[in-house]
Amino acid sequence: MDTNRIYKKDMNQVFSALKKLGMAVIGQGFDEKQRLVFKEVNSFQELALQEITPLQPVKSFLFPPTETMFSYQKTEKGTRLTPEQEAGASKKKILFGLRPCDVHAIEYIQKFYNGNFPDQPISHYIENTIVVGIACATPSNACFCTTMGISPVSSSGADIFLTPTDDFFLIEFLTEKGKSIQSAFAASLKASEANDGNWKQKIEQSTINSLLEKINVEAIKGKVNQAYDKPFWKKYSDVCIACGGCTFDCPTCTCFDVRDVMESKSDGYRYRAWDSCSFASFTLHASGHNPRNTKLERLRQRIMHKYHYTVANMQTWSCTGCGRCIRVCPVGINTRSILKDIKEALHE
Amino acid sequence: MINWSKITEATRHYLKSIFQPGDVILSYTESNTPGIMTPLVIREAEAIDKIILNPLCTQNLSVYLSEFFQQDIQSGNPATGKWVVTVKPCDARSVIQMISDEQITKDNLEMVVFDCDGTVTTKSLKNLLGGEIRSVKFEDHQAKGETLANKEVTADLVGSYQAKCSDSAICSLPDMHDYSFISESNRFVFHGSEKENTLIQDTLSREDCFQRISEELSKCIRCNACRNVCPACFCSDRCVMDKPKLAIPYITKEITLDQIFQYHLIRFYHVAPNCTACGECERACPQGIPLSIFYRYLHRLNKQLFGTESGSSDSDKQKLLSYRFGEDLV
Amino acid sequence: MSNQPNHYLPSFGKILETKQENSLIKSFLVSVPDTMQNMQVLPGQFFQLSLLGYGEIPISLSEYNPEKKTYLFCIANTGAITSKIHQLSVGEEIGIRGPYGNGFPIAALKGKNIIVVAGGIGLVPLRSIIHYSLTNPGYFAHLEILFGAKSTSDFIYKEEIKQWRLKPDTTVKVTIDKAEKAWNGNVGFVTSFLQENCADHSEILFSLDPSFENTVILVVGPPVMYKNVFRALEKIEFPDKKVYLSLENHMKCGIGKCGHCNCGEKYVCLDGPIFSWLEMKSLPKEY
Amino acid sequence: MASNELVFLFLCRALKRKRLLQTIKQEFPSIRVIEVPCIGRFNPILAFKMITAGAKGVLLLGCDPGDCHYREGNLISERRILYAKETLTAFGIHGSRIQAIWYNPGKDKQILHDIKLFLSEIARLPMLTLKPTQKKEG
Repeated sequence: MDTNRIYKKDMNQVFSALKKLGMAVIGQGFDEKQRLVFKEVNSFQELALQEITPLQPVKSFLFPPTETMFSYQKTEKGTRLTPEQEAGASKKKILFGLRPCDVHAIEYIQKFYNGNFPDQPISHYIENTIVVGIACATPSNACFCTTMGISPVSSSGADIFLTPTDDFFLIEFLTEKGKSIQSAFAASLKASEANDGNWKQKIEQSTINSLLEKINVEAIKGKVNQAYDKPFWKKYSDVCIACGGCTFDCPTCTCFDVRDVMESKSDGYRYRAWDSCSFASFTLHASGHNPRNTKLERLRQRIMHKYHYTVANMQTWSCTGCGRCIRVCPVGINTRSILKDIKEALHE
Repeated sequence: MINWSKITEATRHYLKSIFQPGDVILSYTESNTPGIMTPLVIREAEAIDKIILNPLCTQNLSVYLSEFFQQDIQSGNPATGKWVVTVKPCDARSVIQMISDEQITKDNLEMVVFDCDGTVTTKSLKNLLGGEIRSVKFEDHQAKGETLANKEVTADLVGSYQAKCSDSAICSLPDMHDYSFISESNRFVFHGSEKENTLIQDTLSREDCFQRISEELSKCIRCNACRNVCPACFCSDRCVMDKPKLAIPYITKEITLDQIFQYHLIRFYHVAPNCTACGECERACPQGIPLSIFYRYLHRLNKQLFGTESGSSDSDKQKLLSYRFGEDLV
Repeated sequence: MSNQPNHYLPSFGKILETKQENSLIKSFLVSVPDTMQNMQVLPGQFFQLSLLGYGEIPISLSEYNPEKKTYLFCIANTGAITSKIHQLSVGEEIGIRGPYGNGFPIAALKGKNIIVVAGGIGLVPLRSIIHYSLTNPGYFAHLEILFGAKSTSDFIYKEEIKQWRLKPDTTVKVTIDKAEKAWNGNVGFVTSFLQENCADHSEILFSLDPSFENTVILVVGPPVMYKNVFRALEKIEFPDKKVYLSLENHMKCGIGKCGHCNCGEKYVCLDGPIFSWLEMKSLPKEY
Repeated sequence: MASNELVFLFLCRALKRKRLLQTIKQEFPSIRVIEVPCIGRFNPILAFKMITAGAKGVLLLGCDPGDCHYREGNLISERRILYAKETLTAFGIHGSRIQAIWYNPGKDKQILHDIKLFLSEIARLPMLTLKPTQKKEG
């Protein structure tokens, strides 16, 4: 695999070349209120790659919080459906500077929505998106990617991968999709030097050292459901307030709700919006019966789904260890300690 | 100035002295993530030693009370012991407001108020220390911490306390007779410095204000965190916004600006008479929306209308739900 | 736009006939939409019916007539959407997409004795299997229909039940929960047929095939009924892999994406709605 | 009629003023009338829904305070309207978009005048653009 250098001072050239190709560059930066978000950027200076990842999940660019599925008009001749998608879907996008955890999340979302019945609107978003990954040098104290088996410098899933150093990036074009925009970079690419290969390892080592903990979960992979009836869940469900913060900010949470809106007697539309398994209304039957009536069951469902059900169905954790759930929880529930409790319960 | 380890010690000591089997204590302990506290539900006397109190105890524990009381009634076998809740003076107002809203009863509730000279959110502590937190300790008004990059930092907390800590109306002991107060000096002193409260509803023109609020609210993802941490939102699973069965609902689930406005309008209107300006909604918001623009308006409004802040006395009556003939309108 | 089909778009069928089965349940005969003409439908599968402006609901198919190109749906008036569907009249359109779900394992049922245990509206999805036996005579060795309703006014398919009784190799037993004046049939829960001490107990279980070797039981009813049926079957030690039942979780998309129907490792809309008792035992009790 | 010009009028059923109702409908085509059993049944969140969806304003026409069929329905409602107005104000929306008029027997003319006044007052207010508009084009 060819590795090149690209200097940070040349990045603005690349950005304007990408603009010329009609691509929007989305990366993490500060908004006008000084909040760290993913947003469309015009210059390299607007990016804030040295910060930790924003709380906002990257899935919102592939699976928008609300999307109209179709609108309808009832006429005398019959009903006419117009499938609709936000204009953003067909816009070519580059997600620039995603950490390995978020790259894996996109890979997971893609895999999940393909399944037996591919989700056409979402694959449309994914088709038009190029993912530029970056080796993670600044983890947060909530991060646990190595626990989930993801290295902070893993490039799998990315179309283009960057390794940051002081004044340049090492750049690799990994997929056909990534190579399709190589022309925008071409003018600024410089040959790499002999010992450039060490950078990745160096970053990996320093990032792993600053992670607070690594839990060995390989031993419990596929067996998490044995902890289903253990008493430790109560410890967390007592404290949980059943808001949807963790699910809405999770990059791999995929649930949505489908609803209709009637605008007039003949017109209306159907939309889908993010939904969360921590809400009581999520499973409520029309009869009033609720299969997961208590907070405990709903909290357990979320954890079980992430660490067991997807392992059973797709042979992969649906957690990338990005730590957003830990950072967002208003009552300080820590997913890592739940994992540790599961492990302990299985060892008993 | 408060010595937090002494307060922690005194609280543990007091709780041990009143604890009976069957009691349930709500308090704080450290979570597994440095810089984040988590509520602790204690059912055995040994667990009392896990209690830790420090300026990071931002959560308002009263939010659990209404839920526990509801479960208690629904389960059919009420708790044998009493409920004990440890609160800061500002959160005590929420407990009192719940009592006057008849969400909880005074009979088997013991409120333990601990002295506090200001709380700091995890976010502003991170900013203070200039990085991700590896460990942190509190002494006097200072935080001594180590960042993830192994840098040791000492920072002054005073300027970074939550906004409510500089309002003596919120941060004072409530008007209720039977509660315990834990302090080094047995006397509560307001430690903050009164800040000028300017509301954007006053300083900006109506249109600019609307513009500004639209900008802020457009970030909302409707995760319901502000609703669920709110002690004044005690409808839990019966919230009007969760009524999926209505053919034409009051609010749809769309995350578009009109529905976001509707969400916050409903929430504002419903908590209006009960809001004690504890500021939990702002702290819990994952999107960093400054919800104080609303609750500070409410706080002033209630004072203007009724002469007292909500939650200052447990003899207040529900304002929006009850009306007796001949009563003054406001 | 990509060439994949968009599975979320419904097609439209016309309502050809309606019939009020009882105070709660109404059946709708719907024409098969053009785009769905050649689709295979298994008994036990369901469709997503949508009433635009109100929403979408999963409804199991009662009968599919490939010659006349009609679907028959029986819908109970329980929620906001179903009550609106009940107000539809002949000639109006209804959105349909499907069929979804696994359906009954029809190949495994060939030549077996089939016991159909239905509680109330649970007879609706089971009607598809009864209909299958009518259109494929001799496919099952023997068919026994055990039907329980709350009261006589909760009966559905009165006419059809009369016809079923006349068919060869078919037994029908009906019961109501509480005694009524004009009723001289069985009284008690439908589970009592599965108990040997019941006077009118199941013929297949207790006389035709007492070793249960060639017998399969299909159960559909409310969650409470499942519990009682399992208890009765446990008593007579009926093998759990020969019992099939249908789960009804809250569903939105029908194609395993929205996550509402997730129960354990299974998505009820993809892996179900028909599960064997054996599979059910491994699922968490979240249905 | 575009939805952003609509005004909703909640009318107490106990008033039983058929002629007045007819006159209102004739004279003010932008007004949509919703009859409620009592003005105490008026739920402000319905008014919020109307306003966020683009309605110009919400008007209530109820019995004179103290004259309520259900004793204190309109009084409860008055306190709610007060909070509802303040809610709108806190969001930068003019509180005057919600107003109540209390019916005085024999003063139909006064009421029509009050309605006119309300309409001219809210006519000056800017349009709220909250509802996404791109949907229609598609």
